[in-house]
Amino acid sequence: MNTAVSTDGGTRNGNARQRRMVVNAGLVLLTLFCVVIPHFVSLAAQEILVLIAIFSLLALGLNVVVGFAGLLDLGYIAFYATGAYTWGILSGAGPIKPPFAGTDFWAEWGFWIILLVVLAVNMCIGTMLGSPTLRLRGDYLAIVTLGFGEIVRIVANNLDGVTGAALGISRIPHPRIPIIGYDFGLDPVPYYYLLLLLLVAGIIVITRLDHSRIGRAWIAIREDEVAAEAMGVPTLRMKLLAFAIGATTAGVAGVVFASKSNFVSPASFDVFASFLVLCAVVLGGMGSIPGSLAGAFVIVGVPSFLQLRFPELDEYRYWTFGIILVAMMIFRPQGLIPSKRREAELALEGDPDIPAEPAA
Amino acid sequence: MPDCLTSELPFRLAGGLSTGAVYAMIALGYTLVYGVLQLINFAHSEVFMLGALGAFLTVSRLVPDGGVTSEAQGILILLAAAVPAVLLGGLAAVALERVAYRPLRRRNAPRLAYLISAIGASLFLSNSVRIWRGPNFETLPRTIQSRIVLDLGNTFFSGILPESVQRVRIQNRDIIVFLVAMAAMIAVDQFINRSRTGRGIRAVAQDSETAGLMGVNINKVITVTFIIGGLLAGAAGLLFAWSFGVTRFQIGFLPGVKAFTAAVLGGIGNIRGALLGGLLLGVFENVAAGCFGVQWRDVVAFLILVLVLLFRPTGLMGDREAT
Amino acid sequence: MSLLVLVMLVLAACGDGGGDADGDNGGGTEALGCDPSTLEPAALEADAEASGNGYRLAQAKPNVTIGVFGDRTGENSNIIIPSHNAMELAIEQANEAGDLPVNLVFKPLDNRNGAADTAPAIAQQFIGDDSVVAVLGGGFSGETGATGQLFSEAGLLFFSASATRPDLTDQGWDTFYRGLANDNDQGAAIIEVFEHLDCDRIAIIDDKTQYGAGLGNVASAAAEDADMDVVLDESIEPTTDYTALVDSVIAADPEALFYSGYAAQFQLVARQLREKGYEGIIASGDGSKEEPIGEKIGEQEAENVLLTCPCPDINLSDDEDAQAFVEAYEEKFDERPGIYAAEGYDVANTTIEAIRECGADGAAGVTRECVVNNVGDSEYEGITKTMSFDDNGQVETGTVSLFIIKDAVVREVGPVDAL
Amino acid sequence: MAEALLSAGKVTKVFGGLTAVREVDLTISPGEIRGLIGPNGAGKTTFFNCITGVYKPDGGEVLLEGRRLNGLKPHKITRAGIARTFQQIRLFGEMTALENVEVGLDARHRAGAISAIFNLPAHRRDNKEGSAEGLRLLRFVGIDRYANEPARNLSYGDQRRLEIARALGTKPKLLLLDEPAAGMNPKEKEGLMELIRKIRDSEVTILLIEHDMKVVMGVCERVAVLDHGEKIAEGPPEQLQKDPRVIEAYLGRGAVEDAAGA
Repeated sequence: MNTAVSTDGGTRNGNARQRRMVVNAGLVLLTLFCVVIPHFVSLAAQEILVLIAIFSLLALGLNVVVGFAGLLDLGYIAFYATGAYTWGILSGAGPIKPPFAGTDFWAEWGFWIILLVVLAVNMCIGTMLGSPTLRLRGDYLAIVTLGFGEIVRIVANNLDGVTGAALGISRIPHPRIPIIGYDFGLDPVPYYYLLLLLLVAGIIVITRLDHSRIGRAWIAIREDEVAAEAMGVPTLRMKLLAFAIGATTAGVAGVVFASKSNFVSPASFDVFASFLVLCAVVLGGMGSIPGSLAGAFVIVGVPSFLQLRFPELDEYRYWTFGIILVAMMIFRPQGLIPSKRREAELALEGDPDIPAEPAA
Repeated sequence: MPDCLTSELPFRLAGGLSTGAVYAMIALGYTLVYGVLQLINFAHSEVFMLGALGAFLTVSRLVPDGGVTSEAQGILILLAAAVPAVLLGGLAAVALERVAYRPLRRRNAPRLAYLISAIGASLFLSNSVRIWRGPNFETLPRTIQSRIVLDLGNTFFSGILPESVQRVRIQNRDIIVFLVAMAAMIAVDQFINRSRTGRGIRAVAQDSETAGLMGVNINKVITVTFIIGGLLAGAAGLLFAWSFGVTRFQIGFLPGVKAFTAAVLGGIGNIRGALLGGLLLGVFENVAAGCFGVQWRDVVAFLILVLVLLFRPTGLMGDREAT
Repeated sequence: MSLLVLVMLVLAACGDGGGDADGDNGGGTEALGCDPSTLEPAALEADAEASGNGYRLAQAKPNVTIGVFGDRTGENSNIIIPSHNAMELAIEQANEAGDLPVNLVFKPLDNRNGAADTAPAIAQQFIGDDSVVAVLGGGFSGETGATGQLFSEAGLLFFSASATRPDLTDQGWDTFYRGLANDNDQGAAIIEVFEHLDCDRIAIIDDKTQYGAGLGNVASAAAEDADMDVVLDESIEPTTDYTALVDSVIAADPEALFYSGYAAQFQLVARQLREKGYEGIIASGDGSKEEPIGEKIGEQEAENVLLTCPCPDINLSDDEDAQAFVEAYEEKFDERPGIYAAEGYDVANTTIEAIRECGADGAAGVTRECVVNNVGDSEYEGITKTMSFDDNGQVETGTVSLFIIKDAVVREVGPVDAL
Repeated sequence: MAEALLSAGKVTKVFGGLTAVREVDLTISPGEIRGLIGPNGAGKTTFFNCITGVYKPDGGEVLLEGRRLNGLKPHKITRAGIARTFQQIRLFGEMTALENVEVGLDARHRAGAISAIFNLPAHRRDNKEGSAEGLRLLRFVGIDRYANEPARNLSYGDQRRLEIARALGTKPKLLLLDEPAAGMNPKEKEGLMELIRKIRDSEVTILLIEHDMKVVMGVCERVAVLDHGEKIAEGPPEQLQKDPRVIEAYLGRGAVEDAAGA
């Protein structure tokens, strides 16, 4: 949008165009790579790809909350849980047997319907949790969301008649493609492609929001909430929107997770899972969409691949993440792949270290 | 009326006070640092954990192979263990401030950066201990036998007490933890209100910019604040490890979150409030566990936190707006 | 971003390479069933590779891998490691005996804390490695529940020596077997013990793990059937300070309390209960039977604490083979066999026996399919019991034993049915 | 006199036991440049905050063109037609200068999330109009060459100008400027005064808090004086310079006696 305004000489403009072409070519290559990669790796690596994809969705959503709007949500994983449980419960695998759950129709369409329903469900839950808490200032918000995250987990752990409590819900059905009747089963590859589609959709939605007045409002809130309010930004509503978008993204990831592992239990949703996603967002670059994806890859992918070769390194996983968080805040708060605005700033300062654009 | 509010109430109060005293001691550190920096030191819970670890390491070295021979020997060992526990706490707190916070302060980083840095530091510290000491609880050798010192159902005048009160049993550790928490609160309160450094802390807490202009060395004040918070957390860690006879890399997390809740409940930035908040939270939790079941204990604590922040953000004794 | 792509490529290639390298010689192994003539080169290759691992090899024997799947580093891993040790021992002994047509490779993979969400990727590592003909595990019930279907679809034996959640054998998995009694037996057994001791007012506390909650539910149901008065039936969230729980127990004042969960928390609960003057019976299940639980609770507080376990104490057995096992285990690992060690040993030996039968006509017969089938038909006489299974894969002769802590040492009382 | 644009009546704000603003009346006519002066701590910024909704007044009322603003959220007040700058610059540092102004302009935009997600015409129109109008405003305050520069990289004086442009983006009827000349050199101050007049000429009324008397004298037709939260005088600047109450407020009682004696 603001690229329409040229304030610099023609050379720089030409360079920008050239760079954009390189970036686009890189993106096409990367996408292509992501599409074909599962066919060249082992089964275990395919499972890891699915894990990375799920995490990328989570990071994408949390990036809206933390990166754009600057709201530290430490209970983010709760929305992942509500997504997973929505499908777990309504699929009929849990203690509650909804009347429609046994039908052929539900076996074919249920998953896809829930994938949409969870958007509404999580939007509601996000708004419900958000509207009282988002009035709070930053650090209070962090601890209150942490509390809410734990409450969701403990409630799931104790509502025997709804969530199956600690035993969780097992035998959650796999998705089926209606009409042609293709069953995803346990094979990781179809889940990977489904997640890839969801990721692309998420990226498009969030990029467009970022480039609208809503995105500007989020950044304004992150930068200076009082000033944003004074400039006519309805801060509470915008924060709620960010919260809700984060919640829905996590919810979608949760639905896929539940159907992939055909099992959910509260143990998957503790506070450290929230920290993990946060770490991905911070490492990649707060407010940067490619950054969150790269962060998810580094935080989940790298350790998992390493674990295939060096299982003993797992001991150091969270320890390393701790160092990463502190070091990033001190030395590189903009992350591995800084958001566009930051990048522009660095470029203007003549910083040669413009990171991670595909030069190849 | 349910039992938890009638016949069980007296002994649930007693139990809650003993739990709450530990919260109170940790909460003092949160409140102090918050007062000065307006920063929640998320890693404070790990300072507490390190205090417990320091106590464990000393006690397990000092207790002879056959166990302690007398109560006096046990007391001496505990007192000796207090030194490394408290020092480790203070040291860890200062290190935290230097490594995780000061560089951020220097470049005037946004609040979010502090929080993330704090979470990182917390993960680092607890997992360092995990890598070093392993994932399991480590058991402290016995020093002072924990025992019931006051059983209201079994004293000379028991007959005249109502039946519900007769069920109160007080252990020696309850009394010790409670007394130490009180003493710590009074000492800190006096220090802040009477000493020169304390005045500096108050000045920075009220308006750091003006305090800086008036010649207060802000960095020094902040360091001192962290040291005091760390000493208290270290002492709390010692008491905790001794009370429950164990330590582990993760013991800090839950008491840390609870203590923060206590600090908010009492009024963040308020020293007496931290004590009040800690004790109240302990009591609420314990009574609620009786009313709704033990598994809902933490939920009640978190709900209290949310409700306080929503309806009385200044806490019970605070004057500072939390929102 | 190019950097990222590069890293991803390299790593993916590593992951892939791992799969492929194993896949190559494994592919040979699988092809064996169809065409024995293809055996030679693959087997030689495998030999060369495996000799680097320090295993003593008979010449020109092909390698087959026995996967071992469970928590080796988590906070309750003490319950799993002894069985893994025993499995390693059994495999080593089998290789030394030299009468197998193949050389066995012990391949353990760690699933930290037995987490259900990390388990599938680890399971796929076994499934994708064609040299693996059997997987012993899972250690805990949660990870087992999350991966049983995967192993079943891959036709790969999944044989647990420690996962006791009852419904694991009801999932319709074709390749899942369990070499010990499950929690249905154990939950009923603890109530039997309470009945035997004339306890009427009881409390059941579970720790909200897959295992603890499952066992707790069984015990609650059994208590109801036995017309007992369950005065407290609650759960904990793991913590250190159990004041609230202790107060609730003292308020309810049960004659006996059953804690359904793992040792890490049980030690705290038991000690804090005693310290505050609770005088009733304290009991727990196999999850708490982790040495040295008596010392952890505290000598004084642990006195007369009861434990049940579908694992008779092998150290007390007068069976000759059992004594030989205890000796060999002590020699190799410098400690007495802990919980589930004997079960792990039997599970491993049942599998080895199945492999031996498959290989009767040469190494070519050692396929995943053959191993699963032979385990299913097993009549192997183990050191704990005869390993034969019902249609669901549950071992038929599992018994639950009762233990009591005296002077901080866990002592066996005897099988619960014999009380 | 035309009908009042802003009329504040008996505005009062109490913090704890301290009355920061006590029953202040202020009426501003359209097209005016009104000054608001007073010593440090006199309650000027608090009064600003009461008008803009940052604080809820404890008494009195604020009317904009007869519409009551009390109790409205700040963003609603902004949308009703009052914009402001801050005593200490509060730009969105990471955003470019143009984006800063666009945030202000967005107060007038209506396209919502759905429109943005599906890239509907309403959204495209808003964005297009936003950058064109934003650039025009930057040119208006004279910093259009830095449109793509992150706000934090701008010089101090330019940041002040950017804050004004951002506030103008909300299309205010009344613009509140909180010490805009603070920290400027004399030349920058000249430019600022020119800019303030230019803004007035574009039919935006201005209320100006300023310490620098030269600036106040230079642009304001009328000035109100606050001291200890109360309005102690109001009138043309030349008249106020001689008002003993004003001199006392600024310089203490001795100064008044000196002035009287001289």
